Amino acid sequence: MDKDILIKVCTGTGGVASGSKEVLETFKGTISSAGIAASFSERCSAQRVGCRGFCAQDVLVDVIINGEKTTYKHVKPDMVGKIFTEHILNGTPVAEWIVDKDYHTFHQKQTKVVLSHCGEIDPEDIHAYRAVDGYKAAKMALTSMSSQEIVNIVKNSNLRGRGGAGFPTGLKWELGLRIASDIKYVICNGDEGDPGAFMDRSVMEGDPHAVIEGMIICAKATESHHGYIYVRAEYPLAVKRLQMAIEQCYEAGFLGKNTFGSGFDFDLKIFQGAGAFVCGEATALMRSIEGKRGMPTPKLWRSAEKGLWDRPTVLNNVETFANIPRIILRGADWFMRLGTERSGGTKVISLSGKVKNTGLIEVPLGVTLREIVYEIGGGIEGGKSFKALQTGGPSGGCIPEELLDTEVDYESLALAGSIMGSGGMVVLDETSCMVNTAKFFLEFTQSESCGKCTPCRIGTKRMLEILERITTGRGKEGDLELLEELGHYIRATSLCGLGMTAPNPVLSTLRYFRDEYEQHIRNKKCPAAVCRDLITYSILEAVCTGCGACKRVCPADAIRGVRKKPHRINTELCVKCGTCFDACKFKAITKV
Amino acid sequence: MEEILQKILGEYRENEGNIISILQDIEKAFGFIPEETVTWFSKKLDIPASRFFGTATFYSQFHLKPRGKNIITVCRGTACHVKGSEKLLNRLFLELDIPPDEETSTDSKFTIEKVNCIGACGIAPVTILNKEVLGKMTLDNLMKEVKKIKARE
Amino acid sequence: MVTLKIDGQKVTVRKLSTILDAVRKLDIPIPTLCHHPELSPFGGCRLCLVEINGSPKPVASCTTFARNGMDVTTTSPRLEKLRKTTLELILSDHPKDCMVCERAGDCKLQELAYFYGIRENRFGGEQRVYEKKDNNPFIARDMEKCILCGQCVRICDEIQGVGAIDFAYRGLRTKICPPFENDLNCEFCGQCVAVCPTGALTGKMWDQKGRQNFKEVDTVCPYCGCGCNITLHIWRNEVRRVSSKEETLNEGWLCAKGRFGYGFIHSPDRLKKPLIRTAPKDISAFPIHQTNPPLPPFTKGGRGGIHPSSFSLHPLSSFKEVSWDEAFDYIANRLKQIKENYGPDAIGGLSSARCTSEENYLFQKFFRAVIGTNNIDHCARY
Amino acid sequence: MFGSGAMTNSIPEIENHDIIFVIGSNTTETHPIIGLKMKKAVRRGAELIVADPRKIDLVRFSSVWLQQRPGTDVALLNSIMHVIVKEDLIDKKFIMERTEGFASFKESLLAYTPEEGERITGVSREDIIKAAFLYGNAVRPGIYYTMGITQHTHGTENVYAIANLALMTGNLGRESTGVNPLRGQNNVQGATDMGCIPDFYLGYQKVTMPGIRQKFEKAWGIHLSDTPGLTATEMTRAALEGKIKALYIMGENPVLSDPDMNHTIQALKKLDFLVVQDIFPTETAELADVILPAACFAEKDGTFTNTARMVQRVRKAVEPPGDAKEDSLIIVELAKRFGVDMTYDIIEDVFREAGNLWPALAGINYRRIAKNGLQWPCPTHDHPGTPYLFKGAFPRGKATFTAVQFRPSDELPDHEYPFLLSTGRHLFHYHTGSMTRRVDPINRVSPCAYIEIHPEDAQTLNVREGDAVRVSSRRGTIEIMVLVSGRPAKGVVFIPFHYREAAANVLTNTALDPISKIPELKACAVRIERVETSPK
Repeated sequence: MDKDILIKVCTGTGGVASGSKEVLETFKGTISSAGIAASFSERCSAQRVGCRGFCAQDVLVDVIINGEKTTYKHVKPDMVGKIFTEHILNGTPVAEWIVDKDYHTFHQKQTKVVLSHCGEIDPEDIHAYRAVDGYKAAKMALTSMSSQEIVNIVKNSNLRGRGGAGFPTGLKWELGLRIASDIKYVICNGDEGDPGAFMDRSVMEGDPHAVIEGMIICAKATESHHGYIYVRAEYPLAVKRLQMAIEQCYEAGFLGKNTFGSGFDFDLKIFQGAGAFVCGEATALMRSIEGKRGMPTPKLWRSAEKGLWDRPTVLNNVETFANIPRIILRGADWFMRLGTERSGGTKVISLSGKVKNTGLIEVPLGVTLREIVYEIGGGIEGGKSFKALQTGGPSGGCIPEELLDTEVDYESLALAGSIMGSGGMVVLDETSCMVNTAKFFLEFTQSESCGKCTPCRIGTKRMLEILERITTGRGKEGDLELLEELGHYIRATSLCGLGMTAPNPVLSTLRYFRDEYEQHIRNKKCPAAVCRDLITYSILEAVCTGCGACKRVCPADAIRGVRKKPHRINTELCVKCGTCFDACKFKAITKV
Repeated sequence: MEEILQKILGEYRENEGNIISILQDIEKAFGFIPEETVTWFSKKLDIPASRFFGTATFYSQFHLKPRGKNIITVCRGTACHVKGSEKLLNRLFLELDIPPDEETSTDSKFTIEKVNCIGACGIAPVTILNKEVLGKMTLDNLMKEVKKIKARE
Repeated sequence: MVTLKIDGQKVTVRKLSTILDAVRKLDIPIPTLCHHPELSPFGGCRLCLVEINGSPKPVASCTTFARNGMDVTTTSPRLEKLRKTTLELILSDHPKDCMVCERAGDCKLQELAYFYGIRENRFGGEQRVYEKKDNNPFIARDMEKCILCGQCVRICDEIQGVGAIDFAYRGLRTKICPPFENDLNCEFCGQCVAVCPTGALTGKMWDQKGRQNFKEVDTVCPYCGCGCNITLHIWRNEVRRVSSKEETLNEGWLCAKGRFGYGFIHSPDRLKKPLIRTAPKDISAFPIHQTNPPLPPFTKGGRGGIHPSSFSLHPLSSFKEVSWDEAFDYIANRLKQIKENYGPDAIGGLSSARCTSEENYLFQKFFRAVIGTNNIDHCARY
Repeated sequence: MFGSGAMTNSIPEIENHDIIFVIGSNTTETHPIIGLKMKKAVRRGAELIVADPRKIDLVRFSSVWLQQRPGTDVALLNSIMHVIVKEDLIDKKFIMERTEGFASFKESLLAYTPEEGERITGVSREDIIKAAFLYGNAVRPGIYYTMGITQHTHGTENVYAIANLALMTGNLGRESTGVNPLRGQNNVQGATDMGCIPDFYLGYQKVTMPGIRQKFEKAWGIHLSDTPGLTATEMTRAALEGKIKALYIMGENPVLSDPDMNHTIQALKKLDFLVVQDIFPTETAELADVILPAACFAEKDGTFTNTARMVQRVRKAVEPPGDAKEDSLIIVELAKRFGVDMTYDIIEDVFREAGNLWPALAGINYRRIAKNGLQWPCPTHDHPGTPYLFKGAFPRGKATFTAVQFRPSDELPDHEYPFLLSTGRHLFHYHTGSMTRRVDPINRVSPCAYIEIHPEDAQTLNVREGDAVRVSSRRGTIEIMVLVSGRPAKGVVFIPFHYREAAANVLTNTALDPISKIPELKACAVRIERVETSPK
């Protein structure tokens, strides 16, 4: 047989959780097992690749024969044998397991820059990265460019910080370059704490070398010789892959003394976070690296002046750094043209929630939210109707249907009452209660508040208590006004970004879904039937077959009825757990 | 114990570590942060014990009490929340007989933890059973897994 | 130097001064709860917010550098509203027991609540409940009253260099405590008590010893040679508390002895009458441990010095109380006799480094001029 | 030497030093607030050199810690100075203009190479050199010392060595630059200033100096003795020898504070007549023939002079208990019985009288020090006081270098008494404890005596923390609880002397410095044995 065969198995966190390690091992085992010619196995290899984004259909496997790619979804180890014999040996793909249209539309609308290597190359192998022009940019920057030249390119590219606030990266670097100090630091913020966001994780797991290369270039641009990558503790795989990548770089002479033979020294270390959302805030992150409580410190100085250990520090997030090598290689113009007038490039977004195609996507800045939800995301799951798009995590807000044509960029999203944030987007449908959603986010920020300043420590707690009141039917007139007042107060007075943005989910839902709040307060009803205390379960006598399934599962013994006759729920006893609702096969149970 | 601590101290000195890395090593070695270890390091390093305590209680990774043999982590990220992770959590607390306001079962066999999004939103809701990440978890499957562990015990 | 405008007044301050420094220089009152001029900036209470012309959000004046040409407003309806909300929030998690609080009348939070007229609170809700009491002998720590201004933490770390306490936990559960919430075990300088703006930290010694009608007397600490200035709080001929003012030599800082060591003044052991020996010295001589003694069980602290029970408990056993006249006559006669028999240089005087300079002057004058000897010394050498 | 025994700088100046050299002073415990200012200086960028046989708290804040063997300070300082000369860090202009005797003094340092210093003191040569560079290059350095320097048989030499160090680098007579002995008691400075020393009238006016006695005779209207008196330690000895027959002790407790307690008690017992005037029935009072109840600091008006020469007001706040009287009234009353009238209207009159006899106080009155104190010299009513001494000149014209050679302590560890004992104070108690040990909460945190022993020594002795040991010297024995601590060096132990029930001064040596007559309380040899009965 005269074929070049390559099998790529996704091994991101999502893939691994779906069993990709076993799938990969099975492929490897099959290839090397007896009965297959040695010459064949030389040209047939199975390799791990990073996350390609479409985690909903994991384990995804590419089978590439002579450059022709076929992708399988939901692959399990026991499917490997069939794929191997039918497709690889006999050349007939297993049609029923091949990905469908969704997979392709999911990818069509995307422009992959940062994610271009994810799902394509082996993240644990520096050679794989070098084979796709890896470390070319760093070598160029170190051996043939001045710091100012690099800064200029980054400035011209219009790249803005992908961590959330969107500060122009070039300006930050220029400031870092200009401040003289014998010790300076470059920090990569990999403390991706927003629930519902996993862009940085995917990049760190899928293309760790790109991040390191971006940092090396930044080190040169700002003349720093020490770097840290701060990775949150919840990302063990990212830590492992970065660690491997750093070791490979030291071996290759890309890190350490005299990098790339240029005479420039740069040391890079990983610092593992210990589980605190607020450490995503720059000053808190630096306190954390210093070994302290991650409490934000007042910004008397800019980080570029006095950051880590009071030394000048340039801090960018993972995605920002991953963009850098591409900008250096392909030029500022190319990058700038990708985006909008005010912000260049693409944005990686993690799309999740009640949407068909969940996963990681990358779009040029300027696409509309509608395109993301309906084209890339493939619309709402289960034929339900769209209610809101939550962007920016706990610091962001909810955008309603009528604003779906908003373009994705820093300013437009802010105008819509939300933020770009790090790029998490969660789709909410008719079954999501907006008050509950706001409460969820506030619960999160409240529990993650560092406790230092009054508005965040006590203010968010009081807001949360009001929301709890509302969702349990104890809301009263004036609550909404009080919520709004507190929200604006906290926004105006908090010490750090976490506190200032904490009220956003509440304020934005109040802005677009005020009626839903009012229903909770005035009618004691939750329109989405989510808030437990406000719903009543009852059995439709006409539909009930009297099968008794609900009665058996009820933990409170609240359902009575004779077999084959309609059952009844005793609302006094009902604890509103919803178990019967899920158990009924005839949709005879309603919740209102 | 002294030996383990000495080893951690050696690594700390070698890698210019800090309080957090020491605590991470202690947590790894003991499963929680025993008070004696903090006192020991505080004396050795001339760092007030209050710093260790303040730091240990700030980060969710550190625990002041010994934890159960099996650790079940439920992701409480947005996507998982939307896909019903709260139900999983409530059921676990009920099933494993964990006292209110605690996270470890009375027989010290199970500890339930919440985590703020492990970034596997594509396969929500996610749980981690003794370090193994399991996606698209349902109540039934979770109970099956718990039963498996219980049987092993 | 930096020149800026505050509430329309021009002020010039040194470079790297904060807006608050400039505001204080103009003596404009701005409420603060977490700021202390000797400590690193904190920015936690958010009461010192000011508006800067051209900046959309108010900023905390304690953590913003003054810059040339800034136009700062320290008070406006919006700012006052924000401050009032902050106070309401703090008070919503603060016990309302001012009636019995040690610091009532001397509490910064109470004073601000008074100025802002906070009668009732729009915010109810959960309050911290801390039951555990701290059994250290000096400092009462009522953490429910703590507003987490962090001054005690910073003073302990930055001024005292001890770090006995730190912030622990986070969010609403944030609490300032010793490691593992044990009892406080430190140098007990009480600096934290001095800076605490509320009733969270107080001296156990002056607990329920009165809040009003104190006479305050400024004097100097009687212990070491630093000469710290202290203020005695007197209530009916009794020293009930010691404090120190900020504008003193010692900047208000004291040590455990200076701040808490005044109990001896009213000790029942104090000598109250002149005493003249009645028994021969040998009888009252206390047991001094010689070498190779029989060994009684080892008790508290040690042996071989002076047995603790020997004298202070029975001071009168070998002495009788006499009147001053009797004592003076007796001393004068005996000294005169010895002077006559052996000459003035057979008499010596040991003066005291604990007494005032005036008394020392009189004492040496007494020896030199009255007794007629230069045999006068004091403990400068120990 | 260059002047009188007082701090040359003021307390607020401490925070502006760039180098602080602390030798023989556990500042944070014995002078907590001065310690605080040192820490503040460090926070503001100053570097701290600590020379102390124990790892005292200040070591945490130091750039270099010189752990010299007790009693080897001269060798340490000389070798530091050796390096300073060698590296040419001396201030030639200052030496030429304001000092004399440098050439011969320089010769005397030749032998003290860092290697020799290391051999004698146990401090590594690198650290000696480091300290020399730090101090030698400093712009505003301050030296601080206490009894760790002076309570040795060679205490005077120690002080000379410190003076030499400051002189050769020209580090005197400027703001935040100088030599600062820290005085241990609230008014030890005042008592000394006021002439409560056998060879000086107030203001350091020598008893034997022609004209001085006549001045005082005129002022006091009485004939005065022209022989210098005995120091306290000499008086004890003289009492034992029967030469002193009567002692009048005002507010002191020599039984606990003086070396060799047995010796002190014997001496006091031998007296024909002992008057003790105090606020408490002290251990010394127990041996008295008459005990007079005095008033404490809160019960009288007057002034204290702190260690930085600052005269500050003491105010009466409460009435003394019972029949207790202010010490001044007692003295005046007693003088009356001798037919001498020392009465005054208000206590300030006494201060004024002192001011008339000593110009340095002439400019101070109670009104001027109502709020803040003034530092002498303050000769006129418009003089602002003198924060730092020796600006431009020394009182004796030129300061003299005094070459000193290392001389071991009087009693060194040997086979029989293998440990070196040092004594001192700790933070919570004060001196003989007559006050602090009557403050209940203080007693609760610091209830009992202890001996600090290095962990390795503890292992050799087979004792653990809390065990009882018997500590003996050639003079006596005490039993005391063990505190295993990394603070002392191996072979060195420390006992605080506050505790009457295990009085450190049972053990200490009465050997005196021949010039200052200060006893060697900081070094004596002891033996330690485990006591089998365990403490409860």
